[in-house]
Amino acid sequence: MGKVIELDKAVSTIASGATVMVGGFMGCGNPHTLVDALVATGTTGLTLICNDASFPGYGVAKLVEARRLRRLIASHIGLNPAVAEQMNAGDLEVELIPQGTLAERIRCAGAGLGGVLTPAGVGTPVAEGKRTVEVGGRWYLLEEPLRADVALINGHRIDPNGNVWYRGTTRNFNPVMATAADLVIAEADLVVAIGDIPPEDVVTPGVLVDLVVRGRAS
Amino acid sequence: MGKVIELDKAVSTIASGATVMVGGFMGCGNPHTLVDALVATGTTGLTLICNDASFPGYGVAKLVEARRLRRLIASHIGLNPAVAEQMNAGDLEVELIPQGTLAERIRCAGAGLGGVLTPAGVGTPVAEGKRTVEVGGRWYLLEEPLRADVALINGHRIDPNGNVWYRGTTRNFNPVMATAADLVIAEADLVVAIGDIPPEDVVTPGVLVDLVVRGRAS
Amino acid sequence: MMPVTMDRNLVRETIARRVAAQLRDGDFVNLGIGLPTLVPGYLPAGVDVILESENGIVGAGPDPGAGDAREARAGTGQAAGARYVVNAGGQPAACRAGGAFIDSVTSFGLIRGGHMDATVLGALQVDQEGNLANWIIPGRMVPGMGGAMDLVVGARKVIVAMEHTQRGRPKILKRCTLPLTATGCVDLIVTELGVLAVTGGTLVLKEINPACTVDEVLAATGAEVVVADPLGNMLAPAPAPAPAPASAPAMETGYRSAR
Amino acid sequence: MMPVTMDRNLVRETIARRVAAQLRDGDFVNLGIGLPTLVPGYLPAGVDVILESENGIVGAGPDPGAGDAREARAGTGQAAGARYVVNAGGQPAACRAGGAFIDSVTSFGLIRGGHMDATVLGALQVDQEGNLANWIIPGRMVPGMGGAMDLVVGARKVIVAMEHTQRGRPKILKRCTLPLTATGCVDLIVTELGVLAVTGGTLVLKEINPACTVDEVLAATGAEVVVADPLGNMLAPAPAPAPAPASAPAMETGYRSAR
Repeated sequence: MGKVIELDKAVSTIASGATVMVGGFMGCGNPHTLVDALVATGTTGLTLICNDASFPGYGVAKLVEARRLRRLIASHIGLNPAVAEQMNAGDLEVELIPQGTLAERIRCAGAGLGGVLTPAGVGTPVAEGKRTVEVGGRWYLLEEPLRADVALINGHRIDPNGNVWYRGTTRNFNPVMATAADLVIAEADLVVAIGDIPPEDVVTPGVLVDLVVRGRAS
Repeated sequence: MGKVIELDKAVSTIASGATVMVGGFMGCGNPHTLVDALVATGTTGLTLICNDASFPGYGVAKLVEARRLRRLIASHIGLNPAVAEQMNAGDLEVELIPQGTLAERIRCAGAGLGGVLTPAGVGTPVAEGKRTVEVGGRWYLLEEPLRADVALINGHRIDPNGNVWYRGTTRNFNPVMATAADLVIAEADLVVAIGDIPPEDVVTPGVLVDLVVRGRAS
Repeated sequence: MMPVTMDRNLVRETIARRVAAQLRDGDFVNLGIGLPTLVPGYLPAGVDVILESENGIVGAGPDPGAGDAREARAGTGQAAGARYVVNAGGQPAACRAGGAFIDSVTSFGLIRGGHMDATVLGALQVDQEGNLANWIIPGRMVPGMGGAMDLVVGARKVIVAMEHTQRGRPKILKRCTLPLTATGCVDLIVTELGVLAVTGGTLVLKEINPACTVDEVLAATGAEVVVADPLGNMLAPAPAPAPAPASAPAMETGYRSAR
Repeated sequence: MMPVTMDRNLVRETIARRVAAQLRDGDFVNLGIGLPTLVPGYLPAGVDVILESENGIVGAGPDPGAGDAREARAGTGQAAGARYVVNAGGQPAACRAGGAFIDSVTSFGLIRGGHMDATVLGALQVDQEGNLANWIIPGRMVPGMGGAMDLVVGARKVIVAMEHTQRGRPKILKRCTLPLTATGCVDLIVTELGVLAVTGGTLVLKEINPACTVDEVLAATGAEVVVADPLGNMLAPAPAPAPAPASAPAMETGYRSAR
């Protein structure tokens, strides 16, 4: 079945201390099966790059609650109290990035760009330590690429070549994260046959995906 | 019918001297009906931003042949001899941009970014007059946004809200150009009903499209 | 210092209703979580707006309710949530017919790129320069900025919708003391007491809630304020500027250029 | 100066066949127009590659021939072309089952982002530093660079496939004299006379066409060349490095990291 492999083999590729990107927004579009399996492996000291820390007990929140993270890079952490707790206790390092900047920084890494100039964050604490550049009379922050060892993404329909079609708002950060990691593991709600996704409707081309696992719905 | 208007009304919005972006790659995905109508209006002194000048007698080539252009910004002009002729005669100014850089510059304009750092063109004539920036030990060119007064795009299925679905390789520069002009006019091969394009399969959201015209296939 | 005693629900309704009157038919709008989400409920008859959820909906609608599209959030104690469609607060939502699902890169391209007519969001502090602080209280509350920093630099119009004071203390100041979300970004401030426009580094009180006096508004405001003459009634605002209907040929109405 | 007399078709076949031997099963590859498009015809048995057309195909295939998907190019004197699917030369093409159509932004993201295993393209000049010139002859030919500048900085391996000389004059030089496409980008040069690798600013002749001698190759080359010992036979090259099958679990084979 092409790139489709067993769940345990897939998550065993993730070493303690790795930087892991996980798609999703408040749990919607998290690859829940992969996250649960990753929690079960005991892998620790991870850096998680994700838009947010989800709600308690849901999706990537489980990685926080199981204390598997050394560092969290996100745009929002306010709906998961465990993050503030561990941060205040000095157990978890947190870097907050504006959501659009997070998306662009990941995109830069995936698209071979050295950085991007964004107006978001100019004149705020986000600008600290960053280069500012003027273009056309306006000032921008130079934001640099953000890359991971492994990306864990969730797609609704995935074929054995790794082509992905996303359902509803589960899309969010999944497509861009699939471009910016050394290893991309995609969790399919449904594994479909080659050709079932019309080539026009493929969102993430299979060349970006290394491994496919079956999610709960499969 | 929502944003759908008559062809002549649509092209009459384009003034002589305007900067016009046109989607397409060697004619495939040019909005042929709009281009023909634009040639017919007699509008002149245009700046055309398009990946290429197409083949003789096909698509945007007609704008060159009818001598409607003052300036052409493209990545490739080799398959339309009229361009070299007019360029050598001093009648047409040509700016050549690497294809990926052209896409990114248009994207910057559409996405509110001040510029992007690309490795393409470093150490070549393309770098002349541009700022270079080092990130992570590698040098990049700072490429700035590229915007137009009007974008003319071609979609296969378009609904009255302006949502667009592209067929085959007609997609190319059309989606990004739809983000980077003050006025976006989309030519539909087929005008379809609201809801006919599943929301997951919309490529260009209707909020980006101002006007829709029916193409020949409609 | 609260000049008038208003029921909390009336406060919120007053603000949401006035913001709604500011929107034009067909506007593409992002609403922050909390009070701004009430705005659609008060849109005038004949005015419909296209809502963005920055997590990936163009044309967002309310929760469709329990049904086939919903599944329980497996393994959590929470109420069942929509598995496939949520809004920017992570709550069940829908995409209206004629809308689109987009990814985060595209979403923030729309937001930063000047494609959004307005964003409506709450604030901790706003100042007379149009500076906004709404994402952090150091040492006390560090939720993160989410998409706020992008929204306020990218939307054509930034409308702050908030209660005028916080426990009796002004939230509209000469200069924000909290870390900023962005500088000089705010266009309009709508509170239960009035409507203030930021105009070249000056705050202008354009409308007032007739339930209070100008002096009461000024006393509840920590900034220098110019009072417009005539001063409007925020409960009966002048009609919003004429809409630019999407179907209007550009040569007739003049097309709106992106900022 | 041409050391061996070879039929033009044999020259092209020799080059294309040797490039084909360089590719691994499953490689994601972009082929420039002209000679490189011959490469798929010479892939060894059991080796299939995924072709990109930078105009928007992942998994490009040959022209499907006349049929429902084709329409005449209205209003032109040209032969009928595919209306909906063309390759990067603007010629009728197809997308193979399991492929995808993508837009230009996505396409060049794949190209620049290190996702492409190899790009094969022609050259006007290449030099011993790995510099490449293939897009302009000032005053004579200004076709434009198209996607070449992106391809050669982005692909993991850049293979130049060209005839060794141009009208008897070397195209492999100490230093390119034409405007560059990129600096230090070329990994491998395949001509009808041999295979040269660019290694730390030095050209190494790794394989030779047994139809000619080393002296003949060196005489046709305008650069300093180190001759490998042993010197391979380009008509019977060592097998390509073992493929990294997409389905292999990473912990067994070690996954390939992007550059």
